[in-house]
Amino acid sequence: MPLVSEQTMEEMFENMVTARHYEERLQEEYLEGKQPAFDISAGPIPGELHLAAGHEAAAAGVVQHLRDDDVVTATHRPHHVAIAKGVDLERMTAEIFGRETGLGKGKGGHMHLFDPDVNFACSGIIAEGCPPAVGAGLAAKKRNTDSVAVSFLGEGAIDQGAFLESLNFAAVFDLPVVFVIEDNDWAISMPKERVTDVENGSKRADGFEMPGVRVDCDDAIEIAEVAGEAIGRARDRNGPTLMEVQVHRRMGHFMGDPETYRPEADQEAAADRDSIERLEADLRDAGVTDDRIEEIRTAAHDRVEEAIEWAKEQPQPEADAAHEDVFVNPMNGVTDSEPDFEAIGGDD
Amino acid sequence: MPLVSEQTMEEMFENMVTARHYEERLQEEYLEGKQPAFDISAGPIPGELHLAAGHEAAAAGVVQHLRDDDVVTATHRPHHVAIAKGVDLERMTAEIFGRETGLGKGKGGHMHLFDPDVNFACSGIIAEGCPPAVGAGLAAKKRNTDSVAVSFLGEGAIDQGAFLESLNFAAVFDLPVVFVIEDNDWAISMPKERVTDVENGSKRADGFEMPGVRVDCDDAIEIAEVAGEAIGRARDRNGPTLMEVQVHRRMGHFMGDPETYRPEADQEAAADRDSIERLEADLRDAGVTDDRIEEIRTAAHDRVEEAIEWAKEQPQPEADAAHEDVFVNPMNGVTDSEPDFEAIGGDD
Amino acid sequence: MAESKSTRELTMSRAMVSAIAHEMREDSEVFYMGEDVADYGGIFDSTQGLREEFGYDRVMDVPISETAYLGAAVGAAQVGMRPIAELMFVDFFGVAMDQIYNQMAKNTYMSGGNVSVPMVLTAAVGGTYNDAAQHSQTLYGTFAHVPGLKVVVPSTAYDAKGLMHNAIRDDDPVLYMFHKRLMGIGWMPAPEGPKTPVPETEYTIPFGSADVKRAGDDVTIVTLGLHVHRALEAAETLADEGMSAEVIDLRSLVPLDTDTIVESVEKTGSLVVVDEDYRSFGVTGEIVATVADESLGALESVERVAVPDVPIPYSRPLEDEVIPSTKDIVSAVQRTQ
Amino acid sequence: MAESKSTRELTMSRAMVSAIAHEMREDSEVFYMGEDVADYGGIFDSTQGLREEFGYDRVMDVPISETAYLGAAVGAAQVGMRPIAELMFVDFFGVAMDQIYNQMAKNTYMSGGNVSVPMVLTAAVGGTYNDAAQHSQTLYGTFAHVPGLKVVVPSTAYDAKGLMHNAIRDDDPVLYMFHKRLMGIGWMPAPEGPKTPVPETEYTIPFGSADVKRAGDDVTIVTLGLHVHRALEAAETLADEGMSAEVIDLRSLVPLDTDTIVESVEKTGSLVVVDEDYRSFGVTGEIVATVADESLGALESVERVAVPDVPIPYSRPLEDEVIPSTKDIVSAVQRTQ
Ligand SMILES: Cc1ncc(C[n+]2csc(CCOP(=O)(O)OP(=O)(O)O)c2C)c(N)n1
Ligand SMILES: Cc1ncc(C[n+]2csc(CCOP(=O)(O)OP(=O)(O)O)c2C)c(N)n1
Ligand SMILES: [Mg+2]
Ligand SMILES: [Mg+2]
Repeated sequence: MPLVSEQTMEEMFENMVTARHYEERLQEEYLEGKQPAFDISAGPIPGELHLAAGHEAAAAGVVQHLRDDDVVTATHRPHHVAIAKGVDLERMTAEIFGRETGLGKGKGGHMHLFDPDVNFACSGIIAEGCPPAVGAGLAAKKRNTDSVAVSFLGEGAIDQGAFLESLNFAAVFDLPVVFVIEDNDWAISMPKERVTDVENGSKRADGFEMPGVRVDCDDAIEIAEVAGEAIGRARDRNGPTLMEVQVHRRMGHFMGDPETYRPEADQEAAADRDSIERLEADLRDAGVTDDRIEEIRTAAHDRVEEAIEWAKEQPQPEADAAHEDVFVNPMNGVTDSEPDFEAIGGDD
Repeated sequence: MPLVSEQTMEEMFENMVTARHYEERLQEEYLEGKQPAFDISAGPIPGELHLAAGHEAAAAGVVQHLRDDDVVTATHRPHHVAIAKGVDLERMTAEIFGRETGLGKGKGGHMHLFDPDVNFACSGIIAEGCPPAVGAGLAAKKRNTDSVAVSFLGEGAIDQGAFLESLNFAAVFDLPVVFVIEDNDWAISMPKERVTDVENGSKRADGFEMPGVRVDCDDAIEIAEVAGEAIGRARDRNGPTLMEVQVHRRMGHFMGDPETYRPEADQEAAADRDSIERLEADLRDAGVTDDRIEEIRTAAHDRVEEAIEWAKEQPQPEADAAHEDVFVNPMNGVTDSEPDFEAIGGDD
Repeated sequence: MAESKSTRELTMSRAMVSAIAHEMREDSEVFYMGEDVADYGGIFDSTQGLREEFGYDRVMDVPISETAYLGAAVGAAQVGMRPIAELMFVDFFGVAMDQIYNQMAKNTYMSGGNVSVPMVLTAAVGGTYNDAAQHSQTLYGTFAHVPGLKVVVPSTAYDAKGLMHNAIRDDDPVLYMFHKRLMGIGWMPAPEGPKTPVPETEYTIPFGSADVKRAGDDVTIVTLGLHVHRALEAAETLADEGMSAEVIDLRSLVPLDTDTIVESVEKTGSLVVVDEDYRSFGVTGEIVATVADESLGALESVERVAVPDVPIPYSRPLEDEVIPSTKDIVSAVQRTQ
Repeated sequence: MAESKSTRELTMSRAMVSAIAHEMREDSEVFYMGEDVADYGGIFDSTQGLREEFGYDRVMDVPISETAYLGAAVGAAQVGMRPIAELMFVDFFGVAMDQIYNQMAKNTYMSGGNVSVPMVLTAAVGGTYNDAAQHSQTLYGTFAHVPGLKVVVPSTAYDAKGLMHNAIRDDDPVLYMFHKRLMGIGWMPAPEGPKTPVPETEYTIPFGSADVKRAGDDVTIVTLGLHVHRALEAAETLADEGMSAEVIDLRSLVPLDTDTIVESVEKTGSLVVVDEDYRSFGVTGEIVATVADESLGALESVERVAVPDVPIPYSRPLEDEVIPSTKDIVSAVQRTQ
């Protein structure tokens, strides 16, 4: 029996085509609003937008092993991971469009998506999600559950203290955490060879007594196999793993990135290696019919279109809402149970 | 020819007995002021005091390879390193006694000793000295000199981001930096096995493509040999090294530490293994006479006594001086060369 | 006497610990993390006896990785645990500030209130014992400036316990800053005031409720932490001179009890703000501006007493010069009259 | 015309770069470090063309290790080089704050002036383009509160150049905060004001010299950065209503030019402080308190206009609500009259 079942392959494929189409549509909406001249604050999706086209296999392959109670922290490039984790697509889209019914009521935006129902979060600072993922693993251990936590990061994040400290913390307490490096070769304009001497990110594990593994291509099936082992080990309380996956950045770092620093050959190579096409071929090899593949694609497209349509119909937040939600309990709200008692200046 | 000459052995011995006696005297002065009840802010030396008895070999063995233009950053436990580096002993002592003629005019205290003449600095935050040492190495490279930088840290610091990021930075730019971990088994009350899984601190190097070496005992000669290689490599522009030395904490973490957390056997073992006695034996084996050893000891004692005596005669700083030295150039002082020119609201 | 059965005099550290222990007994989701908090019992006695009662699992020593363990507390809190994480000295915040202010403080807002971070960050603050520039700060202003953290500063054992109960039960992130000099540590003698009778029962002191520690008519002294005691001492001296000073202990900076301050200044006309933090862009400026905002007409005179924008120097005469003394407070009050 | 030969209109980013390039030509010890500063030329055009002229060695891309590279700048500065290190967004300070405030800012004082740290830390600040809570802050107050850093905030190309020359030549550590919206980046349209004529020659603008960007009699508006331009726009509107507003651009927060502010308020009687940072415990409080300290009697009315103690929200109507607009300034001024 193959490690990755046909059903899993289909699910991964569905996640990946959903993510790809989703981001193509976001890109359209984003850029449409930036006409005639690119103005980052214009249009229906303002601000920065980091798309993950070329990373989908990493998300699909890893996350399909997770349950809703497992925690995932993703990066500034979060959509593919969110989709694989089952984040509410409509509310996520509404958030990206800055609407009132978005996951964060329009306060977070695309780098700050929180869906507590499926324990998903992401953030905009490099390696910032590593410590909270470790904390989720710590909570699982303390509560004696078999939940696990997965922290995604880019290959550019392997030089950041938050990641490195987290490796040690997870290792020494044997926490159920898997770190997944999405290696797309670039950190904005900086190629990985220029910022570290290690052959690849999984080597960082060597300095922390942690297993480190790397998947050298964005083959969803291989990723799923390797991730299955790592996550299984975490679930069985055998400690953390550092895992790296080679992915590809098919676009600029963010929308609007001129990529003048990037050799054309590299851009072309990234375009050529498409993990979705590869998985589609694998599906066919496994006997999945054209019709079934088309059915998955169509369903994914429809789902994306519906989410975007729904989101665009949602109301903008009221300006006054900006003042809410700093605290869940602004004036503290805990009933004052202070006894009638004067410790200083009293007469007792 | 042995790698470490008799003269070097004598110099190391001198540094080590100076440091040991110096700290014994500081301890006396410190504790005397804390009578009858220990009050941290009382006496001629107030505040925290971290003594390095048992660490001397690490400083002597490493630093004897350095020149004045080489930069050293030490930790909260800095005296032995400062002495080996040739920091002005009188002004350092005056600083520890908080006097006006101290290295920092009484502003820094024992954790913040700066002697730019010999390029020595230390600081009170874990691993904080690593990045500046890396910066000194970077400066040497940019200026095309053969200076090197050495950053000392405790074994408890190997989990701190500042250290870990510095390893990568030094490695990727091939900087002339040597990191020296003084492994005394303890970080205050935390034994090293409880805070990391690696067998020893030099293993951290494995995750950064850097050579990592460890000296398993505080044998000054062996330390000198290993450090000589590392520093030589740095000077020859062959890149950084991570080096760990096993030392022993003969006292509490700071003066006043009850050490109730520490097994007696461990305390005794630290007391038993004295690197100074060991080096003294080595000196004798090498044919150095009792008289010569006594002479070195006496000279060291005299130097320490003189420095302490001098320091205690120095004036306390004037209160007003507290307001000075935030900037070397408080009101900026750069001559205002602004042309007569109105960019906004002007009529040109 | 029923009274004596239900209260006893405690040091501030014992009062804090008693609240923590109570909450740990009641709620298995509460745990404590920090450096030297288990066997050592906290460098400033903040966890004395807790490891003995609750074991290493709930009173956890951690590696010297503040980013990792403070961020881990955020992660554990977000899945519903109630961690208390200790930063041994607040001065170390710089190695972990991103987790504190970009996650602990902001995740609630960024999630539109869908996520809460019910954790307490405890940190020792303050000088007066010659520990120099990297171990003596209060940094009250730095943290109160960051939206999303509740910032609490007890000055007595009684307040410390009630505020700690409240902090642990609060669903929002709380920064609980305890002044070393007030803790009653054997090797750092505390002044008279912080050791107070403390009820054995649990009780909460709500945040945003400043406490009038001494009532007066001529001048309002607003302060917090250690300086509550210096202000009370100054008020004694001033009383001898016939001046009646009201001393307000803020107890929390966020939320800030503006009403109590403004009411007092409307009564006295004079405002003296006393702070152990750096003078500029901090607590003293905020309190003065708040009163100016709310009741400019009432403000007849103003004085700010704080550290004069220098790092904390080591040597005794220098540190004494920059940390506001009782005498400095007396002089400032005199200047207002 | 001699004039037209020696000046030309520049965007703020070009003006900054021209000062940096000049200093790099003059002094081989000056170098620039940061993320994406070499081939990219700086995400906000802060280093456009520098790598082409000076090569990778002097315009260095570094790993995403802010603690390591900002600390390395401190170390290089202490041995006499003059590094300029860029923090891409000031919001990232939390990962490296220890090196910034415990070393860069304090080493001079702790060494009794025996060590100097002649480095410049540049950082992009500000919102208005929906980049949300982790990429939109100014944090002026956070940094001005820390003793030991000079804190500079240009609002025009002309000022940006003179302040940058000064920053690089200063023997003390300088934090140079440039507002993204003012830079004149192709993808983020700047308002009218920041692009100004700039002399080709070098010149320095000393720190602590606030600039009266518009003279007026009825009200003093004190501000900095982007909000200088919003205040000038507000002043135009107010002029139509017959109100004459003086607009003071602080240009540096440390040192702070108290005299210029106080003189102006003594003339106008009304103070409106406008700030893009969080309201509490920050710039607005400090300016109000400074005037209250120096000249309480002159102060007839006060208004603070700042971000209302919430993280910066993403969505356009929400961000617009919290970042002070020209209209907010106009209203605040009207309330003072
Ligand atoms: C601490 C910090 N430094 C810098 C940045 C700016 N930044 C955002 S994304 C990025 C590159 C990240 O590269 P990588 O981790 O490889 O992820 P990728 O964008 O390639 O997916 C940088 C430098 C940041 N967000 N946080
Ligand atoms: C960032 C930071 N965290 C915590 C501390 C408090 N602290 C001072 S020394 C110390 C233990 C250090 O242990 P180690 O590095 O092994 O050095 P040793 O004291 O054993 O020489 C700790 C935790 C600090 N100074 N800085
Ligand atoms: Mg990348
Ligand atoms: Mg140690």
